[in-house]
Amino acid sequence: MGELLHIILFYSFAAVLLGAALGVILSRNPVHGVMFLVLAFFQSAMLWMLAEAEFLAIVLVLVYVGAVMVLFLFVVMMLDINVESVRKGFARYAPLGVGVALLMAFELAQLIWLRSSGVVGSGSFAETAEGYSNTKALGSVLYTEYVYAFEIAAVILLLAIVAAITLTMRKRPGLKVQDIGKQVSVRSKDRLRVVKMDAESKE
Amino acid sequence: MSDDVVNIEVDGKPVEARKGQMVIEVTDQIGAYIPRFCYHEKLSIAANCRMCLVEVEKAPKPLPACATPVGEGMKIFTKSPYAVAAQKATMEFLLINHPLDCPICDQGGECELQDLAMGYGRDVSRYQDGKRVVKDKDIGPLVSTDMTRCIHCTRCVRFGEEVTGKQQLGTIERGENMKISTYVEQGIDHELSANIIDLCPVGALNNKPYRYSARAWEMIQHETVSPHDCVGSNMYAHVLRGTVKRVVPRNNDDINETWLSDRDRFSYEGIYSSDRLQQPAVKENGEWRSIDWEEALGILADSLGRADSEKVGLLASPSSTLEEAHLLARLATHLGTANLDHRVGQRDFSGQDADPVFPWLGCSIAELEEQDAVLVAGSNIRHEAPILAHRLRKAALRGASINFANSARYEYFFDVSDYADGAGLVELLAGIAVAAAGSKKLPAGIAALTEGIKAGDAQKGIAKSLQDGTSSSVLLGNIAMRHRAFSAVRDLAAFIADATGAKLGFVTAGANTAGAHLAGVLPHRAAGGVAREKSGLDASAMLSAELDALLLLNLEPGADLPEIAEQNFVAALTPYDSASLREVADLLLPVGTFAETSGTYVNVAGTWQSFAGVAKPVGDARPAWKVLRVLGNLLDADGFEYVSSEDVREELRKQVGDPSPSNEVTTSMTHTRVNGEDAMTDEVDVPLYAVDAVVRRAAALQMTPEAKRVKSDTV
Amino acid sequence: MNRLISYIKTFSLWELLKGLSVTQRNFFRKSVTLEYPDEKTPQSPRFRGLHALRRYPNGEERCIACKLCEAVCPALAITIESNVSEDGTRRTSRYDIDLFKCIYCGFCEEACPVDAIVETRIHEYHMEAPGENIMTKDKLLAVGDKYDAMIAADKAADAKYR
Amino acid sequence: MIEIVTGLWDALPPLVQYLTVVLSKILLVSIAVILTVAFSTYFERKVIGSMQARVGPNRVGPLGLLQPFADVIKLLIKEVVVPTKSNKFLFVIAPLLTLVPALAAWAVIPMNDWFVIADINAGLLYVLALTSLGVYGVILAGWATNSKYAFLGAMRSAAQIVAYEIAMGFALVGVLMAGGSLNLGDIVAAQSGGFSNWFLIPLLPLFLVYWISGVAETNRAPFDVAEGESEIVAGFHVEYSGVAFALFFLAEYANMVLISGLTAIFFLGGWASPFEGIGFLQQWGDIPLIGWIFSGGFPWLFLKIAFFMYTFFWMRATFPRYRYDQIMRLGWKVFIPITIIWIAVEGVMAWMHIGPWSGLTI
Repeated sequence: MGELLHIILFYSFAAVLLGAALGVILSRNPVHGVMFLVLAFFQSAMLWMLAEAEFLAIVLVLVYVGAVMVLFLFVVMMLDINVESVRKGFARYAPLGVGVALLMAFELAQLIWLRSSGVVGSGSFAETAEGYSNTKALGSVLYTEYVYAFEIAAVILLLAIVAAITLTMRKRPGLKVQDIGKQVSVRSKDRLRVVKMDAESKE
Repeated sequence: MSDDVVNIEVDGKPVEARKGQMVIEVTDQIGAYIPRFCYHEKLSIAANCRMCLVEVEKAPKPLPACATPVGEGMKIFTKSPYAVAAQKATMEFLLINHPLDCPICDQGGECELQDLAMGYGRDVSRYQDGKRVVKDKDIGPLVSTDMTRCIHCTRCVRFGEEVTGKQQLGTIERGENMKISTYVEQGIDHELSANIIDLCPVGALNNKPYRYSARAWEMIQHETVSPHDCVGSNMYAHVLRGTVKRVVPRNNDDINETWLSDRDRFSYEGIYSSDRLQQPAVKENGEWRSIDWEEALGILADSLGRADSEKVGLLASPSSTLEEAHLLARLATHLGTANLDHRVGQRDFSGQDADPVFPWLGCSIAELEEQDAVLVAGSNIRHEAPILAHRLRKAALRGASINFANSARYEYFFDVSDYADGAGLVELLAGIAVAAAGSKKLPAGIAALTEGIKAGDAQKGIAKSLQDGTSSSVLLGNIAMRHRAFSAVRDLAAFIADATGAKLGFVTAGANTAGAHLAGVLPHRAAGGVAREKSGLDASAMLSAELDALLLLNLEPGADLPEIAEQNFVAALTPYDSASLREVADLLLPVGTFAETSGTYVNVAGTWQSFAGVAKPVGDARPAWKVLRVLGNLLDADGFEYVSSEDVREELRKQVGDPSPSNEVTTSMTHTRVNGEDAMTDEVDVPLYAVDAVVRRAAALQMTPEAKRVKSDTV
Repeated sequence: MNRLISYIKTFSLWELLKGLSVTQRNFFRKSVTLEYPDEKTPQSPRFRGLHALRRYPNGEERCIACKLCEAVCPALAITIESNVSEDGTRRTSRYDIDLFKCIYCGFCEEACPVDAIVETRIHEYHMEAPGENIMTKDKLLAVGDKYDAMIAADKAADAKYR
Repeated sequence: MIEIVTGLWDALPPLVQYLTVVLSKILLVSIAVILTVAFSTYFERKVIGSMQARVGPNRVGPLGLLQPFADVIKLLIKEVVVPTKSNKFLFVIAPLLTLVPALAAWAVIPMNDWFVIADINAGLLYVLALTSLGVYGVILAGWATNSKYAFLGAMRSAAQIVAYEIAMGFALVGVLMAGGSLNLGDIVAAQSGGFSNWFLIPLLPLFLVYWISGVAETNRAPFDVAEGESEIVAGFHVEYSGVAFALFFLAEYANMVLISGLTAIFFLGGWASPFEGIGFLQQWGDIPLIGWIFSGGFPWLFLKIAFFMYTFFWMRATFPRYRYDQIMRLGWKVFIPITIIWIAVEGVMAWMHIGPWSGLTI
């Protein structure tokens, strides 16, 4: 029963995923393309969810859908890409695209063949114990076995952020910047000085 | 430095003045304004308002600037506290009896007293007693009176004495009881009388037809030109929401100075007559039916296009604008006809080939008053052109000898040197010709006319004064032009002018006779006076001929035209609907009056004066030049693509250039005795207030004593 | 020291809390709202509402068609046509006020030399059809006749301040 | 009678039973949320009215209580105008994309110790993921409208949401470090034991950052530059009307309620009673009707949500709108550093076994 539901869900998610992936490359409107990509990410997350990798699934949504694709969407909307001119090169690049697609199809076929021939792994997931959290499992692996790789990756990303900011930061001379703290903490006596003067004398 | 110049000082500034000038003239020249009520530059000096008091150094009292001649070393203070105190005191006295009815006074907003009271009046009067009340006079349908408002400046009285020569208003009683009045209860009766409206500095004398219908500040002032006589007086139309509310003179020293004849001033009422044709109408089987413009123009174009080109007639009023005349002439050319005329009153066309290019006054209008001797022949000039009559009067007052040769006697308010009357015009002129020729032999052309004629005393006097004057003129008026033997009259006058060294001049009918001549609305001449290869039918021939199609422009059968023979098709472009038109015409197209169209009038001195449409057309009326333009388009005539009336005018301007006015009559005609046609009773003098359709419908003008006299005569 | 205090204030969001306290105090204040159709604000006798044309006690129209109101009207809302009446006096043949153009400034009332045009205290009026915004002479006189007592009382109350 | 019903229930297949239970829970929560939203609008107007010495809605029903329904009916019967040159499909779908995440996030919110639709381990991550999705509706609405005002509003709003999401995420890292779990129920449980155990006190800076970021995330005053009626008319939903506009409205208030609820759960002990842990009061927990005051339960969560909603309105009535560059400055240059510093402080304290994190196990 549960197995059947599982299979139905898997195939329906997979079908939508494929449809969405096709939509990405076939849609004329780049914004529609991005939205199809978002849908594809969702379906992938669903597939991971079915595979009980809920941490990865949610992080996929959080990072890719919630952040990366938003920025993509930004760029696409701002650039206002002219679809017709972009599609001009379609025929020229078609052979290369077909080649890559054939290569990937071949690899997939090979993988399926390998699976069915029982050379690597088994076809089903191991049942997990009650109370098992794959978040916890991932964390414990990341911070013990792969801690150096993880930290190095983090440092490299930090470096990338700093580099990106340094490259794009422009120091414009003569720029007037407001210091809100100063403005808030200003007192009347800082701005106005009452000077005592003698009344005009007649000489 | 000559003796004529005196040095004075005005408000501390040194000024040079001519000797004998009054202080106020000098201050006006340098722009130092002195308040005044009774002083007017066209009138004599009365010095009775005392408003122009100024301080003069060493004078014991403030002196009236209008009556104080300048003297060497005079120091004048126009705005010193002393002068201003004097002016304020005068103003306080003036305001004692002046009512505070500015809100209902038509002068409110353009009142000299109101303006000066702002500067020199007190907020609150100190005067406690009862104010003076003066009973209003009924002085006719043109001028309303509110005599309580009068401040006794006597401008109106002096105007009557000095300008019209017919003193009808005067002051009666003295002091507190002084009032302006007619001596005998009567309406004022002169063709320039309404100028007292402009002269009156307060609201005592006002425009009666305009009474209470608008305020000075809300009207828009448009420049326009009078359409009723050959002078082309300059005037302003005051327009409120597209409706002409009144007309006032526009100062032009070359033409009308500051005056305007009553006819020009009040004719605007005719624009809003109930007779106005609101919509095009067509007669079908004896029944009139209102139609729209598209259909009407279609019918007209169809009829004109279908008619035999020899049997098309186009007849325009001499008051049609230059643009209308030009378009009409072009239309005639397109239709292949020369049956085209504007001389609707003329009866004798036999000598038309010898006519000048356009009838000219012989000099400019302003020069007229500088003539030493003038003979006015065949003209009731006070009625034909009141402004010219005024110029002649000025000349007479200067000492010129002004003479008349006319079958009938007309009244003039100055000393007429000689008045030849009591016979036919040909006979009268023949006598003068004989006197002018003296011992010399008369030319063959007119010899037969003078046969057996002896010059009377008056005729001799006229001839002598013309010969004696260093500059003299012979003017032929409308009566002469409408004479049955006009060519004979013209040739006689030409001979007299020639023999006495005078200039020959014409006083023409309508506002644009000169323009119509230039545009070629003539059967024998095209634009610019170029002779046509084949002459067409003239105005009177057209009316009696049997035509396929006749087009009337601004003409009213029965009034402007004598009877029209039965025609196949008559179309009329007319502002007015009338029974006589309905009887004659088959198609009526409403066109705008002078106030509703833009255009140009060429006056008798050859001055081109253009004006814009000032008022909204009544009903469906359209400017006639636009109607003719569209008609040209419908007839597929070339070059009828004008956008504005300026385009039309400029095209004609290029064609005719600037023809130098000349009245040289070159005739080879021989006149035989014309006594049979020279009957006194046959002469046509169009009454003052019946010259054109607009004037005939101006209600106030028709109620004047002059108009009533004409009516009682005809009844 | 000042610097320290200002730091503390910044991080404790002192200014924001002060602002919040102001609104919170007002939260407990009684509301000042007037519930319009049930309650109304008191009106001054000078209130400038719907216009009216007045008459003299003998029934004669006050308006003498001097057109000063038309001239002074900054919104060009007044249109007057005048003529000589049957008894020879100056009267309006048309007196229209476009209530849509009118800005109720009261200048017409001030300009009037005979106190003919007045602005009444009536302000609760409405139009249902196009064209009803034009107050014709008849309508204005009708308003004047109907509310004559009120107008007279208002003018009397205001007279000593003019 | 009861037996018949339970008998019928047992006769159903387990999948149907399961779906029935889940669906009815979803329905219950959705209706509750939507009703809350409806009355939030009423309370907002009343609260702000009071603060401005006005009355607020008082015409529809007693005290104006039916005002929300009047508004809903009005919006439902209004025409949805779709601009001519807009992208029709995205224009229509955008309000749904805004509303769905706002409602879906409620799936993991525990109402009390036993009522939650989906008790999943990664609940906190799930909430983060869903709140980050709301931005799509805004961007698409702005872009699909094909109006420069809407587009500018969408851009502002999206940049703002993305900026504050980071600060919010970091603030929650502190919470999950303190709670030691990603499960919201566990986080509330970690705060049990009375007022002093609530994360509010040790995590005060994070609480402030989270709350203010929450206000910014929902585009509410003083961070409502996305609407900015003075310069861009009404921002991304300028061309929306009728039901479509109502959905945006619903989503905005649902998000407000959600943020209030999450704040209550993360920092104020969720449904826990502040009186827990005071010994002599514990026994009163069994008193019917008012027992929850001492032992905790859904009413406490509701009260806390109500307090935060009130604070939303309060802030709207008090603060003027931020300038856009100041908003971005606050998000990137103030809040993110604060959260990072506090996480570091927390980590160090946990490592040295100091404070409330001393029990934290890795």
